[in-house]
Amino acid sequence: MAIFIILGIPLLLAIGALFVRRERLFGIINCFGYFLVLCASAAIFKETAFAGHIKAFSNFIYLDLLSAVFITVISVVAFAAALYSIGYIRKDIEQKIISERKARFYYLLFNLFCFSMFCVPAVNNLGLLWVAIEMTTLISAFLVGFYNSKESVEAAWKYIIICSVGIIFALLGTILFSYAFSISGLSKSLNWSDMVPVAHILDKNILRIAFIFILVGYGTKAGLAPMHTWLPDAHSQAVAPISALLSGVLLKTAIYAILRFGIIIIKSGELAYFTHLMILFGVISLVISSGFILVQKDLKRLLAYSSIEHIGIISIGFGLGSPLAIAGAILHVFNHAVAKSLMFFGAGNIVRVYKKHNMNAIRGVIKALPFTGIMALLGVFALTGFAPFSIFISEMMIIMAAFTNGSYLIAALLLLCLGVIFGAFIFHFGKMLFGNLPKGMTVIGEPLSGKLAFLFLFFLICGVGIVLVFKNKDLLWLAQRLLQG
Amino acid sequence: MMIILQIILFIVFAPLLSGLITKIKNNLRMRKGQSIFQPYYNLAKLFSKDEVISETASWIFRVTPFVVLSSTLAVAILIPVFIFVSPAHKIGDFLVIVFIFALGRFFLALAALDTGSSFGGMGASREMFISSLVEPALCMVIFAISLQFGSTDISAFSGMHAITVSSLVATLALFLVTLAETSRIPVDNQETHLELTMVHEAMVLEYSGRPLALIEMASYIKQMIFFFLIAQLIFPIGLPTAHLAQILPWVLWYLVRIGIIAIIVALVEVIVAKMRLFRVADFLGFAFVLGVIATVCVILGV
Amino acid sequence: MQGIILFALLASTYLMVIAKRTPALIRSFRYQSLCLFAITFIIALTQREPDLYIVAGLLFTLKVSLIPYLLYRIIRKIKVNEDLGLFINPQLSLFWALVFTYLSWIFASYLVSANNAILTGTLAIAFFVVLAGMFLMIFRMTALAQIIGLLVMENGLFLFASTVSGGMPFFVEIAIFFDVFVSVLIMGFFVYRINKLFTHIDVNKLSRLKG
Amino acid sequence: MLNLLTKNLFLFDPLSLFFLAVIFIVSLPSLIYSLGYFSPKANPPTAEKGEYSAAKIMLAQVLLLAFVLSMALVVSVNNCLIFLIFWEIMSLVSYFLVVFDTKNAKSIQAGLIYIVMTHIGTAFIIAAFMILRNYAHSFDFFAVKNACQAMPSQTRNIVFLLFLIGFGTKAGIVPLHIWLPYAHPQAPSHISSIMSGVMIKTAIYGIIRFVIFILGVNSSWWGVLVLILATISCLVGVIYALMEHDIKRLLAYHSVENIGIILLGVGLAMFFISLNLPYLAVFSLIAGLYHLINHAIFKGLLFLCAGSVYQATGTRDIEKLGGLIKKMPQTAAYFLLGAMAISALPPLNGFVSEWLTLQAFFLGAFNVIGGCKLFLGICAAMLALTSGLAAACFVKAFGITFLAQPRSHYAQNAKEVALSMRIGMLILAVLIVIFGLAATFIIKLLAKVSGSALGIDISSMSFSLNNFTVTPQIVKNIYLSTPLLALWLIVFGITGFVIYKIFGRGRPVIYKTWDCGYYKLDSRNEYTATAFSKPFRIAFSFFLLPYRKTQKIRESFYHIKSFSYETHTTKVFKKYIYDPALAMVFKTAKSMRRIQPGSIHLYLGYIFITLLLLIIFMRQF
Repeated sequence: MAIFIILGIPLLLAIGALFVRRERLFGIINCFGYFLVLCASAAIFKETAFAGHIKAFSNFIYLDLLSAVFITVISVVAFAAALYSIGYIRKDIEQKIISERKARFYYLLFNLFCFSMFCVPAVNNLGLLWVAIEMTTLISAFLVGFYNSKESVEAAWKYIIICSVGIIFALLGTILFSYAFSISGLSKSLNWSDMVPVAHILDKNILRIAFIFILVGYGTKAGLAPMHTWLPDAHSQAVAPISALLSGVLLKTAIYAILRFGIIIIKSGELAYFTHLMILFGVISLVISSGFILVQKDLKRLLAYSSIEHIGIISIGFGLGSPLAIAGAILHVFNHAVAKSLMFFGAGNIVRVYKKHNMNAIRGVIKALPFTGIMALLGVFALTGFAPFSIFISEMMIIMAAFTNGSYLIAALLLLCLGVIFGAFIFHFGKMLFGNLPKGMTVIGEPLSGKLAFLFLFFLICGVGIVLVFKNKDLLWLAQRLLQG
Repeated sequence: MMIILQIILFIVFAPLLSGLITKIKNNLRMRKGQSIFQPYYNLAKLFSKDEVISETASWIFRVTPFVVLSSTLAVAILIPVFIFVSPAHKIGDFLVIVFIFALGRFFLALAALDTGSSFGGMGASREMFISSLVEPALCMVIFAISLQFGSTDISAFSGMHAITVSSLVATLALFLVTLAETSRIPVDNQETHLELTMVHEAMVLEYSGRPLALIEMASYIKQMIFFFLIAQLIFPIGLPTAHLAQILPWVLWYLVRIGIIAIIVALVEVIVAKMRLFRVADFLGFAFVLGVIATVCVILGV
Repeated sequence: MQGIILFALLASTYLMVIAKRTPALIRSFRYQSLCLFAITFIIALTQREPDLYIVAGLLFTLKVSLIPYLLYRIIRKIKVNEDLGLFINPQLSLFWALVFTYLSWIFASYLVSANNAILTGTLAIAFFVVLAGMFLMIFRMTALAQIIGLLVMENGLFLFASTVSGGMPFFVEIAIFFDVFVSVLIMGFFVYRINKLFTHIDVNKLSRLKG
Repeated sequence: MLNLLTKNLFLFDPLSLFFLAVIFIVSLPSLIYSLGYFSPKANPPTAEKGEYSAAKIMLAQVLLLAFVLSMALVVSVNNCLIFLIFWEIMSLVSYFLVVFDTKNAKSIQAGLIYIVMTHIGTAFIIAAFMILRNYAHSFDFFAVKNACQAMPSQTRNIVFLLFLIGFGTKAGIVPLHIWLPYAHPQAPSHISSIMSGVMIKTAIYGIIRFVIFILGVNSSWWGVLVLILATISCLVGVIYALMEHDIKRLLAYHSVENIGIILLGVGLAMFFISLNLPYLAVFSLIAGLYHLINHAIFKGLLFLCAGSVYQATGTRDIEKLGGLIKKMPQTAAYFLLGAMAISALPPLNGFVSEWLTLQAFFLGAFNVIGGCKLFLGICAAMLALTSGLAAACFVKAFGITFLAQPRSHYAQNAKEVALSMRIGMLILAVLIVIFGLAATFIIKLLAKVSGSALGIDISSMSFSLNNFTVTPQIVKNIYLSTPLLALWLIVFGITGFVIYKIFGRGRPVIYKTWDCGYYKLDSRNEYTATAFSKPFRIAFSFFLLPYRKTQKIRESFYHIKSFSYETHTTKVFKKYIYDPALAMVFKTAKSMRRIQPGSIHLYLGYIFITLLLLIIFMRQF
């Protein structure tokens, strides 16, 4: 049972982090652990793709294709982050930014965080789903406030408060779902697998209200505008590998939660309702984020806003609802996770060397950090949806779907915002990456582990992009199976 | 054979034309004036003198006279003079003539810049300015004419044809273009070497001796060609068959026609004053508009 | 019986809304939790479900005794002035509270079929409590006020759950309790830090990160 | 339903083959040229040593190859999506090549403008493809082509406009041309020659392939619109070029002009198809394609020459140059040839294609009725004006750069460039002559291309009488024979020379230029490029809006110590279209930024309000 590996290894590592004294060694162990997780998740993906859903622990754990996809995404990014952490944390220690103890604390939190995120797609019970997501918030709050500076603590506070509030609404929504379930005269249960089959007989009005709460609640966690406000603060202050996890994966888990409830809504014959809400929030996020990206000064905030943008695209994709769009959206979840992690790693290295977030003060990265610089340059194009990178394909699918649905306005808006964002990104990064070195700056070598992490992600970016052009048939097949549950 | 004859014709009569114009102008100005054959004397004198070449000049400067001459002669053989079709009509049509003249002008301007004297540069600049404004007007005229005769072939309108409003207007436009192309008042003034006014003369200022003679010759021929075109438009006559007996009187009549044009040009030169350079734009703009009007007339069929 | 308790709960919530100083807020929060405990206990008695007893017990230990104690401790530890820092003065707050009550009544009556008055009332109050908590979080400046607001919302939610669907499945209930407790701890921890770094807990002044 | 790919991924019909030919004809000389251009020792005098390290040169060559390859693939794929992908790759690689000189802030900015404009254009193309896909349910060219027959004309018009904007951006049609004068000069010169010679042609390929071949012209206003835009592009391009003194920017503006001329041919073809005049359509498309390949050749050559000049002197400002014809005679000769070709002087290739284009206008005018005649006539006249101005511009470019005395130390100590570079230029120079003289053969070939592009059977049409004379229509006995013309020119030239020799006695006297007795005539007395272009600046002042900055520093009222005088022209499109639009976007973004002032209470408020609004308007969803 691969799922035990996936849930177990992070816990074991977490315990290990308390006891293993030498962080350098532990970093490598950690990395291997996540490699195992990666393999396991691949196995699960395969299994669910063909065998349908898996149940375990007397319905505690329920895995279908959807959860398998998210588990895969999480494990990929987690592996990359673990790989990157080795070099990153060591440098932190060398530069006396953090102590050895704190490094171990970091690894402890890292693993707990990953564990909680793995829980989200694994559990069957919607209440537990809620608990898992709240857990992610609580744990990552520490990682956001890790450096214990004024900014980071402020960010952590905002993060924890806003997300808790949001999540409480989510719980309210969950309760309403169970209420709708109970008044339809069925036995009391919060299991998703029990709810879906009977979705059509549930009370529509309650479901509608419930879904609003769900959307606002988990939407807060997912960073859908206008509930996104915590996101740039948290992402810009967190430790670089964690920023990658936050915006690469954490947001997606929230999206996953929304989808779980969304499926129930769809099954109860309220497709249009689901569609409209998702598209509405997607569009708002897209527009707002593009505005912020244009006039952003802080490097990591820029990336954070781009996460909001991509979440917007994803929710538009799911909102459009046609198999093509779903495929695109799922693909986009993966692609964005990969590309964004790459960018955050790059940002991490840049910020470490230049000691500042302000993009106007950063020049000549390609000279200072040749490898990171090149990777960041390519990453920018990947992130802004330039061929031949994978995001291009997924965005193309979503736009295609928008056109096929005849919703030309949305398609036009997508193209417009993507254009604006692209321009902004090239504008910012062009100034940063190129140009001459600032005075007193020397060329610095980069740790091997970091480079490996970059290469791993970059390989995925290109590989997926190219493969999917040829494999799209299967992809569509997956997409159609996806929302069956 | 025809080609040789035709070239000889041009070489023989072109200077005379210019001399004629000068003579008439002088007489109209109540002067005695030089003899009609003065241009020949000038050419002879220039041929006998030896040349001075600027030390800054390059091979462009040396090669230009021949390019200018050859381009002009190339046009000369495209004009049907003796028989209905021009001797070398397979080479090209009306439009080609424009391009060939451009070739000569291009090199002349380069040569002017080559010596590094500011007169040359000035002349080149002005010449290119005027010529580039001439282009659209000339093209419009050609358009109107070829629209009327259904072809851009020069021979097409060399035959007998009725004088319509359109051809009149076209002729007027062509006349204005000719004034500009042959550096006549009001666009340019051949008689002065005042740096404020001269254009063509400024370009050839550095030339002396035989090269100058060649360039002068070329410009005489060019002028004759343009007069011929006007003449064809305004005084259409039937063309003879290849019998020499018929050809000779025809050639005579042909020269007379061109003479008339020359007289008109001389008159214009006397009555009109030279324009400022930047007024030339308006002048040629007017020519362009005339071309458009001619086209409209053709379309309306008047 | 239930009605009276519900009314008490409502009253305690109103008290929170008009409270000016932190200790008062915590006190009335304690009352509220007490009412909640009472209701759960009654349900437990009537339905004879062992889970519900445990839930009630947890409710008492955590919400009534432990968490308020922690909060008091925080106040004592960090010697900031106990003023809550109101954006809206008590009178206006009271007015808003009334408006919210009305809104939640409408909402509740929309949810349940009309004939069941008691359920509607409970729902209305539960929802009102959630709104009140939200209100506290938005219109009170200090960090503590926000923690309490969160807890209030949570209380409302609990009431909501226990009324509409007879509470959640047991283990979920436990997990949620645990979660809330941890979150309070963590928030308290952060309050300490804020106080350490900024020498105040007025979160409205935390505006270094913008745009 | 999501079959992105199709069985046959590539399509090698005459059109594709033609464009492949264009690509390789220009790319190979540039490759040869690059060997010398990138040799580490041969740096521009101004650039500090080691500007091109070995690794960087390697990178450049790899990018160059990738660039050529991507272009080749763009013109040869058979699937819209794949086309799009290679299109993007092409843009990406060319962007990297534009910003290749990463230290230079200018090139970064140029790259920014370039890539952003391109991306916007691509967005339009994407939209068009997607609309087409809705009808075809496939990306295969022929499937789309078949689907287009059943498409409502309204949709067709929209798609056409999308394509026009999309590809127009890449081609640099006015007013979408602004990236061109920034991007082309910044790249290394052989790259500029490929970009300007070939890359923008892929956009023309796009227009021919997707608008004419696939979409099919169904209403005559398409052609008219293209003609108008093309005419404007011609004039604007050449007028800006006249004002330009950076030699590479000058050439870039000429690319705008020439794209205009090419589009005149294409637009005419579209116009004639819609009027159902197949012969003329084929003929004018021939003219367009002919000018396309010609422009590729001579613009490539000119950019290479400019590169040589830059490498030899270290400046691109022609005001600082002069007298190079003595320092680097071969480069000068090649540049002269290119200049002659681009100013359409007989008997070179530029002349042939412009003559064909004009002829297409005239023949068209014979066949259409009423106002169309006049419209075509005026377009033709504007083309004539363009070629006249182009000639003027290149008299300036060549005269100021290569003739007279050096104007600065840059030009003083220039050397002839490396052999490989000269070879690269030589090849193109030879091609110019060949394409001029062998017109008829080439037209025969192009007839096939345009016939297949237009889907017209050309077997019944004749384009040449005998092997040396082009005859569009025998009935109208219109002829053009460049070899004959060349022959006669040479004959007469020799005659002139013979006469010159016969009368000649003694060698010519070499002496100073006449200096009106002011015996210190030096380069400061020479006519400058600014002065040369002054008449044009004044004549077109209504469009150029010239303004001057003068500054006097005077010791006393009577004595002025120094006096500085600058004259500039206003870039109308940038000032009145692009800058305001950009400013507006940024303004909105800035104002949007205010919604996030950092107050957590406000943020909570957002959540609360969103919730309330959603619940209130729940029925609307």
